[in-house]
Amino acid sequence: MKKVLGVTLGILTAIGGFVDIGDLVTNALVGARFGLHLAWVVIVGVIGICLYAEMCGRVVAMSGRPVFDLIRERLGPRTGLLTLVASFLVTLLTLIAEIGGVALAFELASGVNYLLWMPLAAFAVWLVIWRVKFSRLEQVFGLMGLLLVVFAVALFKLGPDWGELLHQATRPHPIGHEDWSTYAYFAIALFGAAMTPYEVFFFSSGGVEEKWTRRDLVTARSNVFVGFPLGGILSLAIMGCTAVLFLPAGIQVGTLGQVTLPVAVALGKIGLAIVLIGVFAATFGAALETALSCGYTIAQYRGWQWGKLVRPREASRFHVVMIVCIVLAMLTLLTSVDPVLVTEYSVVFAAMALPLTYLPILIVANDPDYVGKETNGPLRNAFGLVYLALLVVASLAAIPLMIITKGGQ
Amino acid sequence: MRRAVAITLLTILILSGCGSPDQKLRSAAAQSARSAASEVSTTRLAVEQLRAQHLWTRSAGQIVKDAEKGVETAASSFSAQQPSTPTSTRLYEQVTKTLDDAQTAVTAVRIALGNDDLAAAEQQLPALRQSATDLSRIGELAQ
Amino acid sequence: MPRTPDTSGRVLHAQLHLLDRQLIDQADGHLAGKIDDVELDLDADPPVVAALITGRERITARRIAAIDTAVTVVVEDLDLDYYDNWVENHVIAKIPGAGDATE
Amino acid sequence: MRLNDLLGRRVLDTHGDVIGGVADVRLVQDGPMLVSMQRALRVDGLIVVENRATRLFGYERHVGPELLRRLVHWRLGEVWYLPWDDVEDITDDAVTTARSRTDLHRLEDFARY
Repeated sequence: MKKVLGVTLGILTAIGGFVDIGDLVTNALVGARFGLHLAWVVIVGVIGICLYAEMCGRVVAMSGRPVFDLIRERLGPRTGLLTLVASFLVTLLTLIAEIGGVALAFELASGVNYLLWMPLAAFAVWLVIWRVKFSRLEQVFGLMGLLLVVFAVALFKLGPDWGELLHQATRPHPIGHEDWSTYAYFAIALFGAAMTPYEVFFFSSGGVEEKWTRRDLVTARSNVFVGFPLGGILSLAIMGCTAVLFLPAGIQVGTLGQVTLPVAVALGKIGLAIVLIGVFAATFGAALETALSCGYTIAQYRGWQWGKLVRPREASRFHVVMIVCIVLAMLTLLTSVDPVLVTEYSVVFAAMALPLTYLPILIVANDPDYVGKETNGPLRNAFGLVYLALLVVASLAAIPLMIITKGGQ
Repeated sequence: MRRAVAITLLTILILSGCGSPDQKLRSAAAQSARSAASEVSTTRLAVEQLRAQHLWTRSAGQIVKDAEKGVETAASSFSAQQPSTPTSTRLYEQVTKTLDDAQTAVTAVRIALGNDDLAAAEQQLPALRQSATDLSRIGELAQ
Repeated sequence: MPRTPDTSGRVLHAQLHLLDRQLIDQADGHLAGKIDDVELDLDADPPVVAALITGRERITARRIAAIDTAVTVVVEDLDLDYYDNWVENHVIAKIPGAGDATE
Repeated sequence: MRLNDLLGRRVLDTHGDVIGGVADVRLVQDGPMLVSMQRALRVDGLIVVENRATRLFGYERHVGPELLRRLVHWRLGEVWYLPWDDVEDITDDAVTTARSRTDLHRLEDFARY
């Protein structure tokens, strides 16, 4: 019984933890501009993250080694350093966006400028990392993030023409004033938002923090194979809401207020309250995850003591990295750069850093030294290779498309 | 001789790839109009939802504040254009006026919401709808 | 068919199994850096691995306790935590709650 | 000698021709007894690859997605195993062997572990 509870809790946490500012903004933006004509990318992205997160979970459960250990071991110090710099910068950019997101949620609820909320949000992120136990932090914000289910409720309440939505979803091509270059650009953005590298850093390091062993494989797999797809459905619901409400009205999404507006339209003030709490939980939880991931990647590359399972003073360099990152995020936001814009770019840069992150995972998930008999079967490897090819294509196409479309305009 | 010069000029113009100045302006107008239309419709939606008591005044105020900034950006990016033919000058003036109207309406709503004056905000609804229609029409001028 | 190499002992590859692996302190299980290089004594008979290098420290081969997905070593008097201790004493220890377990 | 200096070093055969570069060092744990009651890691030989890339990703052991392994091997060219007894000399820029290129053993021909 206790076990079932644990598994359920893990799944719920995974659903809530899946959606972050990147998913919120990108899905809403794409829904408003392309309807559901890009929905397939979310599905492709979710399958990809399931595939690779499962490999990470297996490697952690069988060997106790988190992802960045593998990256340095298999790619060596030089290529490893390149991967570190790329994925660290993307994660830092995401942290900036998440802290900005928390502040924007407060701005919407209070009408007080987000720049005033931001230092408070940053401090709260640090305090929680400093003082709160890992499992608690994961559960509280994961469960609160579940409130974003309100997007799915709102979609039903808006009473869309389901046939029309299905029609859009099954026709993968640009519409209206969009052309193939913006279509491809936002496909990469959605892909990057779903497969963003910090998810595997956090997932695998979290496995070490919670001392996973072979027995926890079931938990790890159920989190991945049930939790993530349900999180993906949440993403699609967000896209559906803006597709129904904004696409016909010619409204483009550029602010967090617009992201939450469909819920208010469908469910009124209560809906708005729920969605704002959900957005706060999702972005705050993701801010914790990205701040921790900044520390995890550097500490694991250098071999420093890391993790929240020891007292802060025993992992001093790990904590210093996180403090520096949070301060950097705060300073960046103080230049009054638009957090939503930072989000839009962060997901595209994420797509660029993906191949080097995922290659070592695929290699090690086949290595009996790490996973014993639990190596990848031929089917997993075939999928793994297809996704690796997709990641390489997305990574190479990201910058040229960013230039051609002027950042998706 | 003259003909050769004309042909050369035309070739350069075509090769340079930016099309005629008229076309360039039309495309800039369409783009600015589309993003302004988006902000105007957002404002309209916010006011309607406020009237239906689906939004808090604070949140609606924030949404409209952001929309106002968006319209300003669209208007100022278009006003930086350089019309060089009589046709473009006419278009330029017309689009600038439509963008100005949009800006006025959105600003009026922002001020009304700032004063907690829902009635004044609702009065702008017809203007917002009209403005969105006009902008959408300009938005169809080019890709 | 060529002669099969002598495989009476466990076979490892220096680059694959040692280089860039995580070091673990046997005493408390703490992470203690990466193996940045391996020192080979090729003049000995037979030639052997003489030491593991991490940062500026040299860990002689007799301190190696186990080689797995990470390498466990007997640290004792080696100062592998020099920088971590410096940061701890100058920064982290000054923040309230640094020595407490999380709740 | 440091491993990082040895990896990537040119390997010359008995005629002085370059046959490749050092990619890894095979160790066998059957050396002299150490204080910690463990045997020392004895250097058993060198893994030499034709195209001098230093990263094998562990693929000499026949693991990994088949396609990826083939791709890596295709880049590496031939992979040979040079037992320590056949290593004649190690200088600052090259490893020399008494064998000639034609009678080198391919790593694949040795028993896997």
